Amino acid sequence: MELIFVNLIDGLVTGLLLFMLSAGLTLIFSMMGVLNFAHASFYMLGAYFGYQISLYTGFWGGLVLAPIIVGVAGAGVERYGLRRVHQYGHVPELIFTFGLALLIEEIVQFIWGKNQVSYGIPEVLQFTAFSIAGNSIPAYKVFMIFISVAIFLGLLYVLTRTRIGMIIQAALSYPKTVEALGHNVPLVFMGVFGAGTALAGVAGVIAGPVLGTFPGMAFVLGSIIFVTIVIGGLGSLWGALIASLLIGWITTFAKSYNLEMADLLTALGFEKPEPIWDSAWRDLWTVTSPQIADILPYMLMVLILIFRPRGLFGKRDV
Amino acid sequence: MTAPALELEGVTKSFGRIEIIRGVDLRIAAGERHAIIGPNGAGKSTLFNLITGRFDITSGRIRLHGADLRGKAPYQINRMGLSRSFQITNIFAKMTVFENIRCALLWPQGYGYSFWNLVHNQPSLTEGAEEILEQINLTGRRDTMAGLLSYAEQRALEIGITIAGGADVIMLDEPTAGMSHSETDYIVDLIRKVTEGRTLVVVEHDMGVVFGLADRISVLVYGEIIATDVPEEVRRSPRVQEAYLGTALEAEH
Amino acid sequence: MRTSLRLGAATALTLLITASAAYAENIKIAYIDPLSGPFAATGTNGLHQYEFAAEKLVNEEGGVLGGMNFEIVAFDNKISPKESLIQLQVAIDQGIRYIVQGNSSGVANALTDAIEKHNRRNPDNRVLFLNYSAVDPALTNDKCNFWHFRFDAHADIKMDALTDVIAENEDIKKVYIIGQDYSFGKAVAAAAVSFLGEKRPDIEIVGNELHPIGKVKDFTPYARKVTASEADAVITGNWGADMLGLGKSIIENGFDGPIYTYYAAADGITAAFGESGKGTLKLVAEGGDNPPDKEKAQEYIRAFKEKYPDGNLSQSRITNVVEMLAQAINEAGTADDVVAVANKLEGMTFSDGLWSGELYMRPQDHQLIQDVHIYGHTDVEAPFDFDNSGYGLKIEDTITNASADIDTTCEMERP
Amino acid sequence: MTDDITTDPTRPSQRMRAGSMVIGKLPWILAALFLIILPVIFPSNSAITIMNQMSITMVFALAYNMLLGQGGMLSFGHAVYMGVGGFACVHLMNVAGFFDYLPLPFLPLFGGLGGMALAIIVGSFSTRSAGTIFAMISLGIGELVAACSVIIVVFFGGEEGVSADRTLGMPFFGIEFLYQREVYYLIAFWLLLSAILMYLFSRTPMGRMANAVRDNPERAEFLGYSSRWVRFYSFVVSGFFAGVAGGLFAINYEILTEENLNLTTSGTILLVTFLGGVGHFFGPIIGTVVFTLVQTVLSLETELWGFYAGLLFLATVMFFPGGIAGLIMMHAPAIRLGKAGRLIMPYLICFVPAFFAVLGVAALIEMVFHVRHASVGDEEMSLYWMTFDSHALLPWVVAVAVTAVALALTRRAAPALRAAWNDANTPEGGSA
Repeated sequence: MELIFVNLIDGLVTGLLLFMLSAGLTLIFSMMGVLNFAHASFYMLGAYFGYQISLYTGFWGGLVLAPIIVGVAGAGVERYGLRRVHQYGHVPELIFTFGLALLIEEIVQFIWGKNQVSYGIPEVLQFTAFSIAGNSIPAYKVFMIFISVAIFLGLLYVLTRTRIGMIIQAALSYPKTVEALGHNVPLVFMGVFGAGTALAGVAGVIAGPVLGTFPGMAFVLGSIIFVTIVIGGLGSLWGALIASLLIGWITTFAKSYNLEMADLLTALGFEKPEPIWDSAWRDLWTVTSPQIADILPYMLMVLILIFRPRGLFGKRDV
Repeated sequence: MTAPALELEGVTKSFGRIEIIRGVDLRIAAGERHAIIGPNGAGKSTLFNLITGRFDITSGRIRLHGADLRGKAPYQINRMGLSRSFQITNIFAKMTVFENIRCALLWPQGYGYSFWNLVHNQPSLTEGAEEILEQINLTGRRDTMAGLLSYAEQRALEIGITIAGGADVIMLDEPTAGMSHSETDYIVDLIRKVTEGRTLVVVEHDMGVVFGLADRISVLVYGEIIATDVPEEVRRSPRVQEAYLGTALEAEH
Repeated sequence: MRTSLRLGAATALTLLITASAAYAENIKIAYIDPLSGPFAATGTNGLHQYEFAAEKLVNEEGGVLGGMNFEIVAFDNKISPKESLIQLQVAIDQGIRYIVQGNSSGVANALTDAIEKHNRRNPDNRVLFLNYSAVDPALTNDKCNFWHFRFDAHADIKMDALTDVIAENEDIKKVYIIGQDYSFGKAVAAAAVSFLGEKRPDIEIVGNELHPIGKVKDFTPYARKVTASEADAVITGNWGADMLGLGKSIIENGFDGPIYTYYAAADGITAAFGESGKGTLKLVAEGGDNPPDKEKAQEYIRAFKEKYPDGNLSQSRITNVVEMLAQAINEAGTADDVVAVANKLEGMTFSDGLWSGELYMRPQDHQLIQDVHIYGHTDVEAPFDFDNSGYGLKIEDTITNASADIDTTCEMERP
Repeated sequence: MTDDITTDPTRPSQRMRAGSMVIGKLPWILAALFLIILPVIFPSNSAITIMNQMSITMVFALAYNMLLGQGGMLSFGHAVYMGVGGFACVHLMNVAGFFDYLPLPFLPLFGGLGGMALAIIVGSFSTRSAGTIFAMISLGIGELVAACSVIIVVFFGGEEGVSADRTLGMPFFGIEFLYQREVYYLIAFWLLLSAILMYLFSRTPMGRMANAVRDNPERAEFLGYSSRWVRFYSFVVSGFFAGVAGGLFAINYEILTEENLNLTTSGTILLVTFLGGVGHFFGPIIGTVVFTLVQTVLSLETELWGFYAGLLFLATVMFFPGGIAGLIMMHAPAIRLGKAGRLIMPYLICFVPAFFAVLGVAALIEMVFHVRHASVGDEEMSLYWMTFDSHALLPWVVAVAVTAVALALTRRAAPALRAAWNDANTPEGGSA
């Protein structure tokens, strides 16, 4: 029972981290139609900048400065790269971000080398916040939860209470009409891209110390954030939040509880072939939920796309 | 011919709680040139899209040569002998004019999804397409990319694609929208020429266009047909004048 | 090795004509391992160790066969089996007769298979495969062949040694096994279960599970399960980021028993664990102590760290490969006839290498029999630490000539 | 008029007529001759190995472009069809009773059938719509199959894959396919056959409608074609040829692994195809040649090959979205006007310094990298067959100077080139 609570917290941390990435991506994707493959690369840049700055100012300086730098870099990419490619259509845009992701990984290796850098948790947060049945919850995780929630509330405020937020919301629902209203759409795009990448940067700064800061960190996260926004539904910040949490919890629980395919198959009335290691179906029979935990989101996405292409909360088709 | 070419019976269509088409009955005989007119927002295009299977009807019945169209996808309706054009030019912009027409000939000539015939080895396709090009006066632009044609030429091509398949019911959605007077006259002549001997349904906003073209006219206002008659009678009908011409004149001035 | 030419006074013209003639008499060894991509760090570090070993242990000692030098030629396989096979072909075409590779058993399987076929089909330019690190037991069992030699102890041998140590530790009653979901992870788990069942039937295996390889972002849920199972020890074959992630999560979650590992050292892992791994992380491997017993080994490490301050001398088997190959070539009297070299290599006993202990290349399966140690992660003074972190490995237990009598299913066909 | 092989023939006119079919065959005959003499020009085994790799990738890239270029479907998981076809083939090669009687050259056919079977299953639900839904389903399926490859060991062989021996098949006219060269001709034959078939496919009613559906699915519906089925059939045919590529891979490497299925391979083929140019039939072929050389040859020269490859892609997508093929075809109007010759000199004047500028920039990058990452004391580096001290001042001065001068020369020549370009594309005696 206590374990369930612990898992809920763990899943929440994972989910909120995903949310910080998917929130920016869903804004970018639904407004500009750009499947930004490099989004996770900006997350990586956030972690590396955070690390570099933390060498001089400590962790907190990195937390403030790194996302700003990442956001500016993102806006620059939009202004001098994407905008140029935009005229050719969506596929070239996508290839552009694809190539950008490759390039950013190479640049990171060029500057910081190929090994994991020792980017650590700040001293003040190196204690156990509380324990549940022998499972310690580090203070840093609590801190991550607070940061993520604060960012979510901030986003919510900007989107629903400010003028720029209104424009963005209008652009989410009716991408083509905003220009007609006389707004400077290129500027809005650049701003949204910069803000979205800055969010990814924040995620990188706070995730880097716990999940490791290494050149492959973007690839590990890579496509899962697309899955999140597709499941959540385009243009829906709430959808992104719910989908992130859902994925966080599904993967956490699938890892925590050893559900075995054999049990399921037996329950369905199949007979276990004996001896199992000679059977052509042995791999199916021996599958357990931790083995497939991290591919469950992909299954979910395919099913959702087949049966409900607009996603859980989307207002329009993907 | 016993069954009418196209028959609508109590057709309604709602989007959410709003009823756009509120019970339309219409019979169009084979070989008739029929025009549907009405003010903006009357539901002309919606009705058009219902007939061609782009939208599903909420209730009622649509029959093509006596066969029910309910639940049929656009391509199935097309195969049953109904062809349509679009209000916004809808051609294959990255293909040549010739290829546009040839694509329209593939299914009617029975090529289906075949991957064992080479299109350029089929004289009937080439000749058929060239014949259509001749009819729509685009022979000179044969190898131009369709996207590079002038607007009037694109509209002509659109009509060419629509009639190419040899469908016996042709539906044209505002074929002269956005054209100058001389261009309009040109297109109307073209339509008259190429739909010889077929059933024609035209949706038009511009009344002048249809008076010279249609055998009968239906007036659609707020999702209902308020009159169906020969052009002169429609023009004279006080109800039509009140409901349509008034608003139309207002809208134009 | 390289012809050096200081630019200072040289004219632009002479720049263009730098000689490669010096390479002519070299014995080339193809190093096929990842030099780009996610495993580039390990691969690059390995390359440095080979280059350094060839230079220091062979070339500076006068070379082999009366003056021929070893030259390591690097081929980037991007850890892809396909690329490895292409690079193998390129290497063979350059007249290279010795292939070394170590990272990934998948690549090793592809290479040994391809080399076996190549040697059968092209008797005129056969090559030898010196596997220094791929530990899938199949390579010297079902899939063994005459051209493949393995210098690392394979997964079962290491597990045999590991379970010997566990068996003697009466405090351990419950063991949790976790690994990556692929052949090596499964082999480790299977070997652990079978050896523990044999040596300590009373030990309860409270968890035995696999997780997707390279895909897990957060290991916390697994760590929770380890804690919940009240295990006294954890066994894992994880490597790379998966090792680091798993280990950190388990330790952070309050686990303080031993975590027995295969690859929890160097390449940034030692530094990242730092203080937290002390007393908990154990590692099973071959090689020397830190600092090593022999003075020349200490010298060797110092020289290496001087040349590669950011590098780690993490794979002592690399010097074994270089030294044993040199001796076999000298004994065979030729470097071109690889069958003769292979015949000298199999059955060779070698004891005057850098590290302590005797090495024996078992002829039945071409598996090197050597001492296997259980190391603990602890403070180690520079330069014998890893990642310049002040932490490193010290020997806690040693199994001499580990598994010298372990069974093999190898049926080797000799030319 | 040259018979350029394009997927959207913008000026076919007379070519359709009987007599011109001879011209249509000429490129293929030349290609066949070229493939035949290639091993004579490059006889070394490693060259043949690289050519084999190229040929296999070409078949795959052409199959992929059937989807992307002709059908307008963007797939992130196309490697699985090639992989499954290849796995089907290695398993067949391991079935002794069957393979003993199967001449090896027929094997790719079975690979094709394997790829096609999977494409039929996946296509049945993924081709309902194009665009993002299709792309995301392909990503999900790709990820699932790749993950299955390590879980379902029976079929995919886990991490070490499944290997086989091609020489165990029935000898084909006495050829046992022991040597790379024999395999080369087998692969070259299949490359040519597949390319011809795929080209002809684009000329069939199905192929034409695939283009039509790509441009305007709705219009296609009103021409009697279900865009879903058109997409489905394109998808299945593409799956077939991807499977053929997988079969060739199985023959050449005699092993298939998880790598043949994963997202990296799928992403690579997307880049290859795009680099070559999706708008033209021969685009993927050029893309394959360039990319394979970058990956296999450049990676021997520098660790930073991935960096250069990334830059190349970004440059392509930003400045030449038509890919290399698009770049080549840009010259068609000038050639038709007979004025292409006027471009040669301006090109030389502009691109020779540009070439040196690129080399110079690359040299600076390599030097920075060397200074930053080489081991202490290892101060000498080799670049462009020169060896020098990367910590000395002179090489830096030389590199910076060469780069700067080359860049300046390029800039100076650019306006002349632009003028020449405009001139070459303007018909004589009047403005366009």
